[in-house]
Amino acid sequence: MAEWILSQFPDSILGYVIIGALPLLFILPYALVTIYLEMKMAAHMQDRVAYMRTGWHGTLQPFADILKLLQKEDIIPTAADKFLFILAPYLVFIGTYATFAVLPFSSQYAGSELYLGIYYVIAVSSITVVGILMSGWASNNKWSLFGALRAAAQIVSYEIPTALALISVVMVAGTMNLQVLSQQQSGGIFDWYIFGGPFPIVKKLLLIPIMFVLFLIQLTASMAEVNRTPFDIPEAESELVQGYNTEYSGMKFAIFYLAEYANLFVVSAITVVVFFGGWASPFGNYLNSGGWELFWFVLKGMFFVSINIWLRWTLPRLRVDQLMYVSWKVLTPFALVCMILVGLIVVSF
Amino acid sequence: MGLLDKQFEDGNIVITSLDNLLNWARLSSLWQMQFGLACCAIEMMAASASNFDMMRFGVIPRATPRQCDVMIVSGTVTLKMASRIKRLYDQMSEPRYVISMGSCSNCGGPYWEHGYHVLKGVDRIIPVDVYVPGCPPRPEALLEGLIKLQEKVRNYSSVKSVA
Amino acid sequence: METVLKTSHGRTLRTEEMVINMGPQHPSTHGVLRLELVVDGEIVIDVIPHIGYLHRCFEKHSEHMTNYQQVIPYVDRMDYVAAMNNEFSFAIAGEKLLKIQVPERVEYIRVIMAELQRIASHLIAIGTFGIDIGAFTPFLFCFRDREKILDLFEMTCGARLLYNYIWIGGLSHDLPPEFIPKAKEFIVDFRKTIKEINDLLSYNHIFIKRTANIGVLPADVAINFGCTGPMLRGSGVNWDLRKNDTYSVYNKFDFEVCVGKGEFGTVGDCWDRYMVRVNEMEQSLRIIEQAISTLPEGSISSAIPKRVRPNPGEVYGRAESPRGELGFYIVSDGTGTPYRIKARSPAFVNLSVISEISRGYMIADLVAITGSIDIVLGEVDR
Amino acid sequence: MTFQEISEILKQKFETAITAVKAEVQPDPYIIVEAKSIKEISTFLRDDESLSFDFLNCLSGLDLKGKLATVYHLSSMKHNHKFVIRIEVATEQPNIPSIESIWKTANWHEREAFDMFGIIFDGHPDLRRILMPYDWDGYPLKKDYQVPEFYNGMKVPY
Amino acid sequence: MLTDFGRIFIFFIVGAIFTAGGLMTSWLFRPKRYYPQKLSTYECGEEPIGDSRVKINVRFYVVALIFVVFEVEVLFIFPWALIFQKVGMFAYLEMLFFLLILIVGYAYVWAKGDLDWDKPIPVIPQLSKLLNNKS
Repeated sequence: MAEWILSQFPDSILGYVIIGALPLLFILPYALVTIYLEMKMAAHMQDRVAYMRTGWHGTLQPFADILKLLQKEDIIPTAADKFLFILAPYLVFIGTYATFAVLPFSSQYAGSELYLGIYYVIAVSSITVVGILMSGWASNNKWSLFGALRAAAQIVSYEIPTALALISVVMVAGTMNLQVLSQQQSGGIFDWYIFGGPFPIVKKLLLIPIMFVLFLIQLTASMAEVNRTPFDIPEAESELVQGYNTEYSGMKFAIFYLAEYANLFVVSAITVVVFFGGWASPFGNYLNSGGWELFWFVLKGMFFVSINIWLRWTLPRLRVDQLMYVSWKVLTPFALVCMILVGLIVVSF
Repeated sequence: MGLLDKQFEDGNIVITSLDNLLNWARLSSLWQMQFGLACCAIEMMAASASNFDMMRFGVIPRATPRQCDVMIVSGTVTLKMASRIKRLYDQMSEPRYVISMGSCSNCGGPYWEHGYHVLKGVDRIIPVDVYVPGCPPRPEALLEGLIKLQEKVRNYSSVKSVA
Repeated sequence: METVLKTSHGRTLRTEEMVINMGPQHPSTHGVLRLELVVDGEIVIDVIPHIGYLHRCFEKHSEHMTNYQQVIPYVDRMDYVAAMNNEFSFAIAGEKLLKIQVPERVEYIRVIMAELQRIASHLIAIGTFGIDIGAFTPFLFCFRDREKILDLFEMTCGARLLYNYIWIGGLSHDLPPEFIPKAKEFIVDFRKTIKEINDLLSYNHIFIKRTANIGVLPADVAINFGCTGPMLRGSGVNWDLRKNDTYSVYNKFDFEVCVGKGEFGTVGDCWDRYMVRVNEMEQSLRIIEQAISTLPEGSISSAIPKRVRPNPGEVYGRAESPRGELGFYIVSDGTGTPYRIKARSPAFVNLSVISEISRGYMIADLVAITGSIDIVLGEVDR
Repeated sequence: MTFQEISEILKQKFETAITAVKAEVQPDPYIIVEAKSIKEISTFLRDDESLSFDFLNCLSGLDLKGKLATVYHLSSMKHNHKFVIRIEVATEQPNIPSIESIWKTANWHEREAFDMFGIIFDGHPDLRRILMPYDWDGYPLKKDYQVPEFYNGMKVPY
Repeated sequence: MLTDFGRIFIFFIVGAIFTAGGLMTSWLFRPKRYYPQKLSTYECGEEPIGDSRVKINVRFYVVALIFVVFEVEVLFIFPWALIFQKVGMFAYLEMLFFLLILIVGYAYVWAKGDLDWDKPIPVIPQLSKLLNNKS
């Protein structure tokens, strides 16, 4: 599909721009669906029904939200640093959207089959941190400053376990290109890396327990990367009013809101590609032609997004120092040990 | 001068349909300012809890005034709190509405005669759109007030009404 | 010259310290309480509470009412989360002043109503405490069951929150016939909810990590600061007015006083205060069960005086409200209007401890401590 | 121990300080004490073994139309008995020593009595208004209190 | 025509254009009625006391330092992780030695206590202290 678009517009930039804009077509409906899904899932978990008035069972509610935020006044406080205040939403969205470049939606289409895919993802996801810090510092508000500092400390310290977990899988897979990673796992459910990857049975049996631990580390660290409960202390509702986006209103807040949900999908997609075989269908070469790959990829992504939502509405919130404790003293040591064990297994078999 | 500020002379089909769309969006996602003053706040919490789910009307509690559209003044407005409410109302971003819930914020309620520290009605400091009577009003009464506010938003039109 | 910053206590700020207003409008201050925090990074160095944002001049109103019975609606609005208990303690003070002996049936109904109201008030306290720690779902479960109690109240006195039901000398309405079966049914399925709350919140590892060893209040400091109710019992002091200074017919029911034992941390921390409230709901259920099974017959308004005109004197009547000892000091000068009524509200006194027990904790802990004190601003500011 | 026994003990200990024993007031009799000796009496009441009044229930201000009074309700958790002390001062110079250093409850109660009646408690750590706005003038709960016409541009009476 | 990195740069541009587009459409519709009180800083309804630009605690800097140490380590391990299978046990032992040096640094930082955030140091009130200090 990517080549087909390029052949339509030979030697002109337009083809690449269209490929660049395709994930946008995915993000907007995805964000609207997730906002709706989150409120409905939370409500049904709490014995109530949310959003019944707009459209059938409130299905048009996300459109109403976005359209309303479009009309809301955009206040830039006098005490705020005007330029940084306006720049922050750009950075946060660009940091999230850039990672969409590498996500393999299906075998034909991936933004760009970058050979150092995983490393690029780790690098780019820290642009969002810069954006959040900028928003907190620029709005010159004590609550948002706290939210921004906490967000910076949290995302920075949870990148280490994510990076170590991804390295271990790269050691097993031998490649960093996400597209190739998905192809390696496209031999049915038992070829996924969570079940040891496409290797002989002995190596697979040895790898399964370590892969499971790595999956748990990646899941926890990715939840913290995206500021979701029980790690949602940057915008802790009950403590810091609204965290780093306290002073933002109208469309700038909508961009933060959209970027948060898009980031949630990116992080689930990385977990899916690395452990659960990207667009590979669980039945091997049955049901994996054309559109089915995109279906599997989005389905698995949404599965992890709903796990995130489910955890958000049950677990209480951790405190800042407990959060740092979990990252530095629990996740990182486990990730280091797993990395060494994986190296040993890969070398000896 | 955004589109919302402009008043058009004569309304044609484009303007009225755009008006309806924008009004529909505004009224179906009224984000409420999360703060309660007194007994009416308990009834407001009961209204947003499971039995009288206020979120069916698209009302989500937001903590900062910047991101909310409707301020439900639920409870007695004392003179010490009045300046804070004025400041919070000012800090709300524009198309904003106020529901005055309970007879205390409507007109001082049971504290009208000897309440030396009670402000006799919140409409003395901020413009109020909908008054919900009752002390405290039942959650259904608050939802009725919300529907009345949604009617008011639905009928807003940016065509200058020829007096 | 950089302006030297002073806190309200007049203490100059060191450079890296910051003064933050956890102001009247804040998701976790349970109403209009302003906490002025002196903070170094995340550590709270000093908390200066500013109250009075909901001062509704209760005492001035009580001096202008033409009859003692007219003060009762204002007593309801003082602690709007536990209105039945307010009326109960005001009625006790009034009857002590007028030396009225109330019929047996009225005493039993008052105990049933007060205990139901205690459960409803504790449900709000537990729900909002859950939200402060970050768990949103228990709040909605608590409110769903509180609605059942409000239906019971609405059945008897027509109102959901502020009832004007207990008068000096009797009650305004008798129990409707379908009250008893509905109350029995409520008791049966409320026990399931307590178990559900315990599984969902009380023994959740993150919840324990966030509340154990936080806001520790030693017993002697609690007594000296005048704390009562779950605050005092959470610190291990076995003091409950229903047992120690028995009023009404509480001596006829057997229930035990729940005291904080420091299961998951030191005695007197947030978790103990929370657990005392959860266990107290269980005890209130037992009291209601026994009261319903032995409810005597009789009229409910025979002892209500036509004209309440106490002879000059003063009285201090007190009862156990969900937040602690709620006392009324009534001075009467012989006329129909009270000369002076001073309400000793438990939340006002419990809140005065907050600056002592929250030094050195983090902002997230301060939110947990404020939630565990369970303040209602109507009662704090009167 | 009943009111009589406690007042007897106090009478022997503090001869001059107790000006009157109002036993005939029903249902809660009280004793009237001189303002300047309240600190010693309170320390004695709290520390004496047989009395051990470790709990100050309530400290309320009172306007007796010419005199200002503060009423202390004390109770003991150990022996479960109660006691009431009253101090009466002229309205012109309403100075009463603060007992905040004996029972910490008194801190906020005294600030409220100052806020509502204008009774000045000497030795109180920070005697500020607690319920009314800090720039409010006049003491609202006094019998002869006139409500101000305007406050910060807001009309106060209805 | 465009290398992989070129396509990624297109993604950056498209992201920026999308945000700019959203803000522009909102600029068209939204009202602009600003007055000084509306633009004042929000602090829970109160006047902010003092400035929020205060010297930040040093521990944020320490965490950033430790992060850089680990990130550089990740930087070196990634290329090795790709090809160490072909080179075999020797490459693995080589990297193990590199990891050991890092783990020693990690243990040092752990022992020195730089890893744990500012733990609350609660000041539990003692009655004796409260009663006799006159302040």
